This record gives sequence, C-alpha cells and structure tokens, in this order.
Amino acid sequence: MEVAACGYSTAELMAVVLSRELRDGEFGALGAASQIPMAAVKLAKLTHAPNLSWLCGGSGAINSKLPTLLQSAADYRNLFGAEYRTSMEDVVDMEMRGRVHFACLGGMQIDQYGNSNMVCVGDYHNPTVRGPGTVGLIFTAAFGRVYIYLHHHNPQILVEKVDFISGPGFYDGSRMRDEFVNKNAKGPCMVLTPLAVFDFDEISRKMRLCSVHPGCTVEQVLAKTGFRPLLKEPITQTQAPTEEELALLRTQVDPEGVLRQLIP
Amino acid sequence: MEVAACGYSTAELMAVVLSRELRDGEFGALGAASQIPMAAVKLAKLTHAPNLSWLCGGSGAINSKLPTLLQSAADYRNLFGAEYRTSMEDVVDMEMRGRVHFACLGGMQIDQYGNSNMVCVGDYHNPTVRGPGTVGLIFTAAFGRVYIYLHHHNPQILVEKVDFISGPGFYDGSRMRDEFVNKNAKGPCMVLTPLAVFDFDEISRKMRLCSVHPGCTVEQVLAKTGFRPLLKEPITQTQAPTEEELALLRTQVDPEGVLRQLIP
Amino acid sequence: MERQSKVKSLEEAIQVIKDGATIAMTATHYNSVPMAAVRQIIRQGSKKLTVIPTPSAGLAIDLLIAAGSLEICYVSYVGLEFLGLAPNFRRAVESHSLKIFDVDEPTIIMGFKAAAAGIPFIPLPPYYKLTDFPRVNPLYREITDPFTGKVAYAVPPLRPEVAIIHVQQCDPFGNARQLGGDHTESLIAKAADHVIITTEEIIPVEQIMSDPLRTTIPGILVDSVVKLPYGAHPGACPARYNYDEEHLKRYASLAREEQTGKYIEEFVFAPKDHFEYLEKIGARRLLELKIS
Amino acid sequence: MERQSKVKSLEEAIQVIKDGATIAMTATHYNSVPMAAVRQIIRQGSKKLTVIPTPSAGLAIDLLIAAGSLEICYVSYVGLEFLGLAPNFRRAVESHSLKIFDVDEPTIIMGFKAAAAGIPFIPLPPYYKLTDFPRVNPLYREITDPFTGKVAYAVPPLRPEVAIIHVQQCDPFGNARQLGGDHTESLIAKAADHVIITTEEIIPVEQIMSDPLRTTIPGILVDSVVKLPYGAHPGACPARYNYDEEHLKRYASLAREEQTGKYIEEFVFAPKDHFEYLEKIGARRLLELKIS
Repeated sequence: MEVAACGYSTAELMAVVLSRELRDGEFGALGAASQIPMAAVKLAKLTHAPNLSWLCGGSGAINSKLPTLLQSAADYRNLFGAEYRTSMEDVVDMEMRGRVHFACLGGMQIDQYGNSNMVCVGDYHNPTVRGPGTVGLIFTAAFGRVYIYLHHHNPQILVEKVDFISGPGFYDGSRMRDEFVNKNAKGPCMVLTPLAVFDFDEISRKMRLCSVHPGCTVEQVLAKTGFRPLLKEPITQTQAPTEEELALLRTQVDPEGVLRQLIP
Repeated sequence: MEVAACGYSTAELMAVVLSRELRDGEFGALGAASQIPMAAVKLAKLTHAPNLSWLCGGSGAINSKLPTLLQSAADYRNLFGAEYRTSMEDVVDMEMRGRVHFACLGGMQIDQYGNSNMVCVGDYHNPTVRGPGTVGLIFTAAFGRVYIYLHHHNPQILVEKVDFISGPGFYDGSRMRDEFVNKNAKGPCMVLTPLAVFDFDEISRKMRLCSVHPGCTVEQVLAKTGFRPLLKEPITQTQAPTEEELALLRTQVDPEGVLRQLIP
Repeated sequence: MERQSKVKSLEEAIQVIKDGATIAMTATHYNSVPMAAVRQIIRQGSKKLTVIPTPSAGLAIDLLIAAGSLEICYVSYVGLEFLGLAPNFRRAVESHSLKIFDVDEPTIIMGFKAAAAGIPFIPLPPYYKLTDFPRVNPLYREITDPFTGKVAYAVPPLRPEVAIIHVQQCDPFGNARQLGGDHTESLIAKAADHVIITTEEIIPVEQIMSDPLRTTIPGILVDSVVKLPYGAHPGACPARYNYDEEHLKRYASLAREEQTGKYIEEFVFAPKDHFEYLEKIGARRLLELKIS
Repeated sequence: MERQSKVKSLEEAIQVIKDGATIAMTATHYNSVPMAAVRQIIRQGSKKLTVIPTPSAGLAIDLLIAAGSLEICYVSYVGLEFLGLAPNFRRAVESHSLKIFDVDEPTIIMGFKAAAAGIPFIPLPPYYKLTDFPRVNPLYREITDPFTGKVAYAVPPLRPEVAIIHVQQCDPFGNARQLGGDHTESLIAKAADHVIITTEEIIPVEQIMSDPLRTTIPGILVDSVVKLPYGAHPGACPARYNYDEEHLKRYASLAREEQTGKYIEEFVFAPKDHFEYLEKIGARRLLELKIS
C-alpha cells in the first residue's frame, strides 16, 4: 500500500492497530526488527496508556525515550532517557517467571495454532532453509499475551503446521498446552500482517480472520495464507488510523518516517 | 597477653602469623568479625603478596583500601578505594564454584577434624545454646584452603565432635569427604587461637598442635582444648612479629590500634 | 492522561502485609534494614508472619520475634553481629516458640534466584551431604544429577509475597538507586510478588532517566514507594548515615535482660509514626550519625 | 614488590585458545563483539573450536565458520539481524559441515549462570515439553521436580574454557567497566575458566578505585587485558562508536555470494595486526563512526 493512496503506510496502520490493543499499566517486551511494535507502545503511552512500561529488546532499555525508531532494538542508543538498563539475565528471569504481560514477536513460520518457528524449513535434520534459531520464543508459554506481527503475508510464512516448534502457541489445539505453560500465559491473541488482522477462536484455538486492511479483500488474504483460517463473522475492514493517531505517530513517535519506508 | 609484656598484642601476633601464610596472586574471602584476617591480608599485600586480592565480607568490597580496621566487615565504608563491589549473588557464585583460594573463618564449635558449627550447642532439637546459624560455612567444602581463627581458646569451642556440622572440615577423617567436596578444596589447613597454632595431620586428618605463642606452654594449651590434639614434633614457639612487620601493621594497617584492644 | 505515582504513606504501604504472609526485607547486618517499616508492621499488629531474611540478618528479626509477629523464620544467620547473639531469637528457638528452617547463605540466595527466574527448583552441590542440613530440614531433597549420576540437593524457590527494601533514592514510579553494598536489594525485588521501597529521598524521574545505568531496581517490579528519611535507623544507610551504636547496644542489653517489651513500648508504640520516632531520637543524634 | 599488570599483546592473549577449545564471546547483535580478537583467532589458525555464543550472535560466528575454525556451535540465534540470515552458518548447517546444539536464550543464560555458580545443572520450566528442543538436543533431559512431581527439563552448566569480552574501559589488573547494554559481559566472565578483556582504553586503577560501583567485571576473574581501540569494528562499541553499516553490508553481500574467503583474505590475513586493519578501514571512516 502506498502512502500516497490513502494517507498512511501499511506499517503505520499496523502500528496503530497494535497500539490500540495495549493496556495501561502493563509491562511489554519487544524483540528484534521491532519498529512496528516500538511505534505501537510509544503511541499507546501517548494516547491511553501512560503507565505502560516496555523493554526495548537487546538494548535492555526500559521505557526508552529515544525520539526515533532504530532498525535494531539492540542498539544501545535506545538507552537514551530510559529508566533502567536490564541485563540479559534480568530479561530471562522476568520473561521466564511470567512478569511480562505482553510481547510482540514474529517468526519464519507461524501456524494455524499460533506456534512459531525460527529454526528450519523442512526436516530438522535436512532443512531446506536453516533459520537463525529460537532466541526467546519459548516464552510464548510464559508471556501474558502474545502479539504476532509479520512484515510479509504469504503461504510460506503462514503455514498449517510449523516444521519445528520454537515458541509454543496453542500447540495442537488441545488442552494439553494449559498443563505446561505458566499460569497466566494466555497464548497468542493477535496476528497482524500487512494484509489483515487475525485472532484465535476460543474453542478450537485456531487462527481466525477478523479484519482486512483497507484496499485488501478476504479472497486476497485467503489466497496468501497457507491454510484455511476460520472466519469471524462479520469480517470488517481494519479501522484506519485517526488523524490524531497519525499526527502523534509522525510528530512524536516516528518523525523520521521509518514506518513509511518499512513495508514496500 | 599484655602489649606491655612483649611489645605486641595477641591479636597482632595472630594477624602476623596468618599474613605469613598468605600467597601472592590468590583471592581470599573474609567473613564477619574479621579484624585479624583483615589485618593479615593487608599486611601480606604490603610485604610479599602485592597480587593478593580479597573480599571484605558483607561490604562486597574487593581490595578495600580503607586505612582502618572496622568492627564490621559488612560496613559499607569498606568500599573506600575498592576495585569492585561484589553483590551477595556474586559472592555465593564465586565461593560455590570454588574461585576462592582461601577463606578465614571462625565458629561456635570447631572439632578435631576441623568441622565447624554455628547452629547449636547440644541436641539440635533441644539446644543448650541456639547459635545464629551457618551463613556461608558450607563453603569450607569449596574454598581452596580454610584458615580457622578464634578469639577464644577453651574446651567449649575446641571440641572433639561438633554438635552440628555447618561447615565440613575433614568430616570423620575418612576419605569419604573427598568424593563430595569441590575438586580443589583442600580443607582446613590452620587453626589459629590466642594461645597456639595447629595444622592437620595428612593421614589421620586430625588437628595437630604446631606451636605455642610466646608466654604459653603446651600444657596450658592442652588443658584448654576439649580433645587431645596430635602433637607435631618438635612443637615450637610461634615466631614473634618482626620489627618490620609490627611497624607496617601499626603505621599502615591498624593505625588506630584496634588489634591492641581486641583480645584481652 | 498522566502517569500515576506509586508514592504512599507508610501505613498504607504496609497494610498489604496480611497476617500469615511470607515476607522478606533487606539487611546485611546493620546495613539498609528497613527498620521504620518493621516498626510499622509491629504497630499494625501483624501476626503469624513467615520471614525469609537475607543471609546476614538480626536486628529486625529479633524485634519482630519479641513483638510476637513471627510464626516461621528461615535462618541463615540471625544475630547481632558485633553485639553477639540475637537474644529473642535464641530464646524463641530454645523454647520452641518459633518454627525455623535452618538454611544458609547459598540456599537463600539461590532460592531467591530460582523464584526470580521462575524455575521449578535449584540443585545445590553434593557437599551438603557432609553437613547436618538435610537431616534437620525437609526442604533439602537428595536428588541425582541426570548428567553425571552424582548426588545433588534440590531446594525450592523462595518467593516472598512481600519484599521491603530500603534505598537511598527512588523516583515516584519505583525506579530505585541503591548505593553502598549490594545486599540482595535487587534480588529480593525480583523474587517477590509485591515490592515496597522505603527511601531516604524521592528524586524526579528525570534524574533517573539521565543515568539509567545507576538504577538498581526497575520501577516495573515496585508497588509502593514510601519516603522515610532515616528509615533504617538505628541501622546504617550506606552513604547517608552510620549505625547508631549506642542505641543498638541499648537494644541488645534490654533484649538480653528480657526487656524487649519496654523497648517496643518506647520506640514502636509510643511514637505514633516514623516522624515522632525521629523526634524521640532527636535531631542532634541524627545529625551526628549523618555522613557529610 | 610490585603488582603485576595483566596487559598483553593480542597475539599473546589469544594464544591461550588451543585447537579444540570451548570459547564464548560477547555480542548482542552488533554490540560489543570482540571482532579484533576474532580476526586474531582466525589469523593464528585455530581449528575445531566449540563456541557457545551469547543468545543473539551472528557476525563473529559466521566469520569463524567461513574461516573453518569451528567444529561445534550452540545456537540460540546466529544471524545478521537487520541484514538477514548468516550465510555461512546457514550453508554449514544445511550441508552438515557444522555440528550444532539447538538451544535458546534461557538455556544459554541459565547454563552460563549454572557454570558461574558451580551448581550441577539447571532445571527449566515444564513448557519445553511443548517444543521440539528435547527431541533434537540430547542436552535437554526430562526430569521430575522433587517438590511438585511435575515435569521439568535439566540442562547442564555451560562453562567456556575461554571468554573474550570487549569493553570500553579496563585497568591493567582487569577491572573492567562495560557501558551501554549489559550483554552477558559479566556473566560469561563468571562462567568461564579464563577471561580475556579487549578494551577500547586502559584506565588507571585509581580511576577504578574512585568509583567501585562502576566496575562491572572484577579483575579477579580476568587473565589478560588487551588494548584495542575500535576493537569491535565493524560492530558497535556502545558509547564509543556505531556499527559500520556499509562494511557490514559488504560482508553480508560477499557471504551470500560464497565469497567470504575474499573478505577474510582482505580484512583478516592481509593486515598483519589490528592496527594495520584500522589503517585499511581508514581514519576518516573510523572518525565518522565515532560518537562525540
């Protein structure tokens, strides 16, 4: 989607959609390649969630005030105006114990139960593509809620079943998952792509299409999804950014316009 | 022993004796009530061990430069001129893993195998005296060498068998100990009291009287010891501080004369 | 919308401690003991508390025992350091009026770390076999190292419901700077479910933001911030004031003579709050202790 | 007698790494990677190394793979972050020419912590059951929590023989100050048997003594100190210089085209030491990256 066509970019739309979901008083964690969720938390803090706190990935910064969106969440410049520098040990402790209310993450593959994979495409022992590895995806079993965001929407990423479970979503959809995850870990709650927004059905725990972004159709989304998602009735159009949201985004969150370049 | 009688106090003698044992390049840990070992490490650094490093108990200071001997090793003033502030977590890690070459410690009871007790006198469930607890004595199984120093020498402290093993010395003297301790943990190597110096026999692993301090006799020492220690032949007189040792001690280590007041 | 301050009165903050709660608080001997908070726990009449003290504790525990607030105490070291045994602790254990778990420094530290990390338990080295801990404390479980087949000892996570931590500086949102030694201040914050910071001084968040590497406890772990100058008296607050040796000796002497009740009456119940306590100690004394 | 300095030449310090050794080094993506030391490892011809990278690594690992230095690699994340997959890593795994252990961030961090503490193993939460790790990595052992009877996963301590850590400031005795993020610098120092500090600047011990709370790695853990200005180039050294994006892109592009050998020839073997490397990069470029 071109900025020119509708006045905002896809990444801006995704950031705004995500920001609306975030709740005041919570503590969230972002990983790498985090310009969209970074913009979302910064925007949420400016609109409805002044008590939201967030960890800026590998930088360790809590509540970074850096007035720009860097390409690396691990960039130490994110420590600008932060309130605390978390060590990696601290991050593992907080995430493993379940202190993180929500996290935003991606993956090489995401399946219909929200399981994520960063290890391999194909057989583990003879992979077609060897991925970089799992990092902290295991904590999808410990985060309060998981927001999955993807820079690409295609059948190679959105698959029926991941080839390797790095981060458990709803596993096989059965209740077995609940026995093993942390008490307050509610699992994946949203999948946000350049085309659409999904949630998960409470009973079957399968991914469900909720809304398509302005300019996209349900058919396009289904054609680009590697499995048949459930459909929420009625499927709506994703609500576009308001003028106020867009103004805050562009003046205070992303003055350099990173989100306008991010997703072609 | 009065300072007037021989020109130095008992605590000064003990500090000097201990300092001669300490080796260059090692890392040592002191606990509470540490004026004697604190003086010993400071003196050793000035004489023969410039590369010795030491942890000043609860203060967390490594290589404190405070030019006085405080009554509490935990006093934060020991951080003066230190090179690092160790956290309690760090201390446990370093001691448990066996990074500490030597430690200096005491106890409510020490037995003939060098086991130490800070928990109780009498039956654990119905103690005559409930002690304060073990703190870090367990690490006698992880320190390279253990120096035991006592401010009192009497049969209530130096007992045949401790009523509770807080810190394992040579346990029951059998080789069983070696199976469970850290690889480089050589166990207690010296017991230093206001009257005498002991070491441990390599075969029986029992405490052995090596020297008696100037002014003390072997008979006095045996009468005040709660078991019959082995006797090293010949038992010598503890070597008195040299003039240089005493001068360094009084001008640079203990200018306030704490050691001259410490043991009546 | 405005960010909400976590600053509360001492009374309000301490109310979260219900009878029967498990608590922890800072202390390495006389350093950074949140004594004003301890006095408030006694003042509000808390009962049947379980306390997991830091490895070298004493003053606060002895006072809580004398006040009848404790049911269970984990023990690594409970004593008065250079002032000898903790008299009320000693009597309570000898007379079986306090339930104790004999543990030690690594058990407490590693137990707190296990709680902070949310791991199921922590394995300790084989050498506990050579001590009497496993014999007297059922929390030590002999297990087998699955990699080497050797013996090890499992201990459970130690997870306090409430931790009370005294620091020198804290902002209104709970970002705290703890100067002096690092005496489990941040560790018990990470291990606990609810954290109360008592602080000598409240500093603006802008000061915190100017040097985030100086923050030792992040606000995300903190529930209440209470401003309590001299809140560690009669203990020391590193880099702010020394311990009050005369007062401590008076306490120790009363405690040995089984007169701790008198001390509590005079220093806990007679002053209706912390500031009346400070008036009782007197400005002259407080300033003598101050480090300039 | 005089205290001995630990300052050494890079060549001398790196010689301690023998073929077959297990090593670890700092890195969170492009932060504080000891790249000059990595180039020296390649220059001295090390073979059959096992590397336990920090949880988010890439550049150094990809280069070591291309140079043929590695036999075994633990993998939490080995990639080039905003520059995509690590091409040599990817090819090596797909062609079975590198042995890997698939682990993740908590396994590496908790494994290092277990090594630092000297405990026998570390139990991880039950939720590993829901992943494929236990299926592909024999280091995960299913065990039973002795307190609750629930499933848990044991992993062994991760104890590198040598750790290489890049910092901004260090004194001659190994007392180091690491500014910027805390990317396992102190953790791997505690976990390892031998520690090499590479530092932008050597500062006097008196500066360390003036503020001991700023020291992040104590000299007692450190064996060698090597002065290497721009020692993290082409990565970033927090608070000193940014990463060299142009150079990194050139590396990534050569690596994708299976031309890493050319890069190694030009930037590792052609310069006979770190200072010749810096000359090659050029003063203009180095100063452009510098943070004033």
